[in-house]
Amino acid sequence: MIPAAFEYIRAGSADDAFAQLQRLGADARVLAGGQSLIPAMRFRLARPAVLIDINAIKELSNIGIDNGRLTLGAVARDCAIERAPWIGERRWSLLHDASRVVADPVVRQMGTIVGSLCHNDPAGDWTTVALATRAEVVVRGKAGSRTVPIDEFLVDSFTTAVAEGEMATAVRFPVPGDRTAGSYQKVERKVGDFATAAAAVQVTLAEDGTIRDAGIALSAAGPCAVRVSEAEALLKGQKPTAEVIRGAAAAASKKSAPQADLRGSVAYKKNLAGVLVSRGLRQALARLGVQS
Amino acid sequence: MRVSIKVNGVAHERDVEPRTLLVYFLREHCGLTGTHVGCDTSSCGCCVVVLDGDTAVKSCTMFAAQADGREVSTVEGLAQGGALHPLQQAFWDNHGLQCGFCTPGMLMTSYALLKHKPNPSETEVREELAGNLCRCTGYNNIVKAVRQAAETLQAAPVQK
Amino acid sequence: MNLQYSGEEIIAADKAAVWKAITDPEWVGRCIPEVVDVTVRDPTHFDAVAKVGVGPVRGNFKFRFELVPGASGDRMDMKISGGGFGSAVDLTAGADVSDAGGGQTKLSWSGQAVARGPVAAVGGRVLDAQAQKLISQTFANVRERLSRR
Amino acid sequence: MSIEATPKGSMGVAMKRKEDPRFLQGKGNYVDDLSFPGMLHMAIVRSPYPHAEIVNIDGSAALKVPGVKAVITGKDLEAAGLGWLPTFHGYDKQMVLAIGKVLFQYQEVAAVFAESRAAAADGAEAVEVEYKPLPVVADPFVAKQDEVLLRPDREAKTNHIYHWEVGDKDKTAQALGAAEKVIKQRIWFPRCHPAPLEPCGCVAQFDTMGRLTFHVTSQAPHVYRTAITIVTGIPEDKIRVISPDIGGGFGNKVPVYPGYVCAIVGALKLGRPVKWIESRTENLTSTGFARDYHMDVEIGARADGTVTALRVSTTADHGAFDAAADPTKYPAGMFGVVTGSYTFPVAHAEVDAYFTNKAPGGIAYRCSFRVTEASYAIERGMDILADELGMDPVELRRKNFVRKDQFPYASALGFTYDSGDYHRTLDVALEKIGYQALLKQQAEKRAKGELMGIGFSTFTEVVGAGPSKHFDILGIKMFDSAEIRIHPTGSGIVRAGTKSQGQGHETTWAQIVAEELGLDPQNIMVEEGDTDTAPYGLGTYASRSTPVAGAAIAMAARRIRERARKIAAHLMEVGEGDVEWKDYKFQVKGVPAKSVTMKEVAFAAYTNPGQNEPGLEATQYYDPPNMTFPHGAYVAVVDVDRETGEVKVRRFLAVDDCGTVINPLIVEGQIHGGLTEGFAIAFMQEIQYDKDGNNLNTNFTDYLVPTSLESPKWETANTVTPSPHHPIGAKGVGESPNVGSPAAFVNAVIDALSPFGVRHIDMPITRDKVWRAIRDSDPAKG
Repeated sequence: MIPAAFEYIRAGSADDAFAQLQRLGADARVLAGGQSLIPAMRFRLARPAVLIDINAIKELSNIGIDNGRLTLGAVARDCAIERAPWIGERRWSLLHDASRVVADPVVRQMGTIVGSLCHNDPAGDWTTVALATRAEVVVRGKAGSRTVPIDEFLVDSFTTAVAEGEMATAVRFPVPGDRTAGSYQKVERKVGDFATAAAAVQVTLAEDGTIRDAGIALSAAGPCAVRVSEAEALLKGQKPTAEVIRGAAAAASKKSAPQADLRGSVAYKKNLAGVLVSRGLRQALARLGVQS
Repeated sequence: MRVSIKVNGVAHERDVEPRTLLVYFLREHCGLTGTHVGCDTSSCGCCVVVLDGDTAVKSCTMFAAQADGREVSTVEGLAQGGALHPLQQAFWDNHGLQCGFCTPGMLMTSYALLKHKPNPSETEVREELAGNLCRCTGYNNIVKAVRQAAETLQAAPVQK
Repeated sequence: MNLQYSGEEIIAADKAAVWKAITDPEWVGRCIPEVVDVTVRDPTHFDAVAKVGVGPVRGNFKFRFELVPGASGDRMDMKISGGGFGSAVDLTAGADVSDAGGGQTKLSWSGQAVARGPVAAVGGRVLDAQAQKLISQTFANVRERLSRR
Repeated sequence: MSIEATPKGSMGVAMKRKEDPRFLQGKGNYVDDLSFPGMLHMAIVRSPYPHAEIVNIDGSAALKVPGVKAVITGKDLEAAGLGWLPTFHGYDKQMVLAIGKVLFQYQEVAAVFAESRAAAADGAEAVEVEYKPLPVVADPFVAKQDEVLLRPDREAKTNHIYHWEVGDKDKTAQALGAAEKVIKQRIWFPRCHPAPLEPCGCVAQFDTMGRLTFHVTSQAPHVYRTAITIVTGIPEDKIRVISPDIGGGFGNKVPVYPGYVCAIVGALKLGRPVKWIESRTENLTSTGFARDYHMDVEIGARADGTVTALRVSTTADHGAFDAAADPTKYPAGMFGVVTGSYTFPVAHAEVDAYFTNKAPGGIAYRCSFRVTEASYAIERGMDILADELGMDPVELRRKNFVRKDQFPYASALGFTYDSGDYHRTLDVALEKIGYQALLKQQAEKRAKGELMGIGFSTFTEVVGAGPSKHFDILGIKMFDSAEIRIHPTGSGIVRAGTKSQGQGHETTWAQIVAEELGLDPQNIMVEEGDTDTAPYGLGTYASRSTPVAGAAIAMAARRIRERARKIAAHLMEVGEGDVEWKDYKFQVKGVPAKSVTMKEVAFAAYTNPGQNEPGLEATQYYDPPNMTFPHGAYVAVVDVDRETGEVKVRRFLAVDDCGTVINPLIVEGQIHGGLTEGFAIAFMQEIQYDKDGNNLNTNFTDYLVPTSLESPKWETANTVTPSPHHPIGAKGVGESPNVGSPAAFVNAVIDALSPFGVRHIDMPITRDKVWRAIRDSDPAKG
């Protein structure tokens, strides 16, 4: 299947890309990894008049940790996380888990984290991880760059805070403390499928072994990734007991509002939300040496 | 638009429509038909080629324009001086192919895999090949073949 | 796939004014969100080209509209068909027009979208968002433009 | 564990495949790899509506698209007398391009010809078609009501296509009535699709003499040539069909598709070569699907488990046209093998087929004409019976197996099973899988509330269609053929009417010839798929290559041996009667020292034949006296996650008996592949339609093919019971694993769920279905 014709522009720098976007407005689409956009174009669901290719922009492929933030540029690939030297540290276990189940291993060579956030598929993986880790997205607009908390960034299915003529240039994850671990639990029909349901979990323990902080989010549980604030509140300050975990799981199951589709019924997906949050919490805690 | 892509070490400069997918550039503009098209959704991996020496990509989900000025390796470039690449030899020895349609993609994904993980476990091979579909072999023999090739390459690395 | 929507609009204009407006194809055409062009074919039929932009689905799409005014003047039905890329999208929308008192008029509308072909298979969820936007925004714009007067 | 054979000469040798080097180097020659000067590309406009009247087709905008040369519609074809094409078993015909109305979603409506792939796609998008939707029938049980007539073009004003039955209806009813135990279960084998990785496609071109060369992804090139003549009237001598390398077929590349006819018409009309390569979506939505059989299975038995009767009543959904590629006299194919491996004294099977607004087909997906459906029905049925009798499913099977000494065995539904040793094959399976240990482990796990299941399938297949007194396609008897030429220096070429799609014929055919003639298989070239050079054959599907063409090849080789014997006698200056073929050479009886090799004889055949006819060639057409009946015993071990419904296949052992093994490497590869397809069918594959007739599984994101990660690691073993009537005793193996495995997977899952009293779940067994089965089960249990 062949896409509709379009004009191709290879941007040399972030400034260049942004200038082109400003000039072309709604007719243009930014091409990063293209792993969602190009198939959509082959089916002619997407037919942008102009593609602005940002893949060659070095400054946007950076991955770096500076003042308490892990920053990933707009063309940092999924596989780069999987291969990062620090990824083995338990504080990054949520990102590490997710980086191994996004799409398939070959698609991950091209696919980008920021691109997947901007696509904002209801069953996406990175959007869910970004919620649990309280990430923020750097968006470049007329008034310069601004930082948008992920909860505000994800507006609706396939809709984000990136307005026409704007572009997301990076995502920032707070560097967790060393008493932090996470887990990404995904049920998929096969490798390469979107989640039937998935749960991103990250917990930080206090000195006294109570949960200082928790991030809990669900995929395929609403118009876009869902934060289970009820579960987060429930966990905060508690000793990680089986009962607390059950409570968090129940909250997740209650919060989940999935669509029935070929991947499963509403009842099944709501059940999964609870099961996966509970498994995620247990694995995260196990990684912190706590058996629950 | 004009694009110049180095394929298996040879520069190919062509005028193409921006919408030309890399796989069709290789097949129809360079005459390298070893890279196949098996789906429209980036699912099957029949079209996998290696970009800049160590990155396996699905060439049906990339425009030729994106590869302008870069190096692409295809299945046609694996054998050197008439000698099969250890991966090709191992697929042959272990009956790792039947209809042959997925084989080029399988070989190129495996090629990139061994650049990153020279000695993968059976599970790692199964994980890393999960972006390539095969309808004929049931994968057992493909996994065997990749591990045999890994051993051969570690014993006597191929220059390239 | 088969999707259903419904809603209600209170318009600061009397029923006669509302009825006059929503039976005018040109006028209704201009209420379609992101409309680029309206071509009236006859008093009850018009084509509209609208800009669609949800997620990956972007571009100008052509829709054919048919207005089916109820004889009694308090029901308006609308048939909308669009398509392209070997797909078909059929939308139907209907509104009960009633006096809401105080010179205001109530539009209680409901609509459904049926999509067929690749667009449903591949873009189902995207389409849902788009169809909902098309129908609900159209009625919202009806209120907007009439209330502004 | 692997497939074992006793190598002897070239037979039973695990020879590496001769065809591999070209595939490994990207030098395979698939149809989309072909390019000819001036070649045009074709794209097809398809209907988004499952059932609609075509009000108008406007191609004017398409013709304005740069590069677009022509647009053709059903009206154009009808005017040229090419509106319809016959379906293979002759019960129906199919529209080439929609005429008047469309009958299924994605049906072919118009064809666009253009200078490039892209221009063709642009043109197809620009064709404007106005439809008037009609009421949709997406369910065969609704079609039965005949409230909406889908095919007014047919004489019979009904959606019912045919009724087919076999066996003794009354005796079966009596036996079921008298049985101490009767089980009844509705079992659905869902609609699935072979989905070979290479989609279908063709290139049609006419030379200046008006001769058509048609490259096409065909499993049966000769039948295509004849079919093209029937449809177009082009004389058969003016048609050359070439099947190049094929990227998997699995039955999908047996039927002739509308796109092929359009490409030929375009090439004729425009005087240029035309290429058509379908997309994955087109492949999944419009080309031959498989199964869609709703089977009501009843088994009668005595309290001790001895089976006394079997009745199966099936409702078949054939879609908009009856395009099932079954032999003429067998609209339900070999479904009569539904009595399986068991001694049913009486049985009755009937199939009623209906039209619906779904894609046409009913082809055999890696299966010998409906054998997969039959095998699944009986193997599920036996497990349900065992469960209701409280018997071990293994014991129930063993008790009712056809015994070794009963072969040849006449089944209640009319087949004569050639040979088998079911007890032995099962014993090998039980021993290798460690059944007793597994039962013990299962008991321990159940005590802990863990769900583990063990599932069996001890199937019998019927392949190698088939004897000409019974089997034909379009009237052509289902024989096959071989032609062998031995060159002066002792190398040779064999040509056959079959066409490999990955089965490895270039290797196995050479091995057969080499074995029969004492030559080196490396120097026996194999050529298939070109109707100008290969003898007429019915092609490769239904596991018929080895049973039919393989036999023809062996017999052709033996004819050559007989001619060679005369020359050998001349060379050794003895009477022909004194010459014997021993240790791969000709010897003077009793004088082993005095011998000549086939190489020497071959040279003499061209240089010094004496009084004998020069040269060394033979052609053989083989009409099999009977089908062959491969069998196997499969065991699946699964673990079920009760919270997510996830099923993990921990182990799977396949013990196959395909008779004589020609090449164990290839046989094992075939089994691995077939098991993986069976696994996919059991757990993930279905072509679903919603009630409005929309196809919901139109590409690989929703029609799922398992990856290396989901696919189990297969264990294989085999027993060897040669076929008594096949010249080399081979039975065919390609389809056994796909025919036998689905029941083993499902039986294992149901066994795992037995604590919850779950009796049956229809495939594909998704996590959601498993989870709901547990949720909805009797709370007292589990």
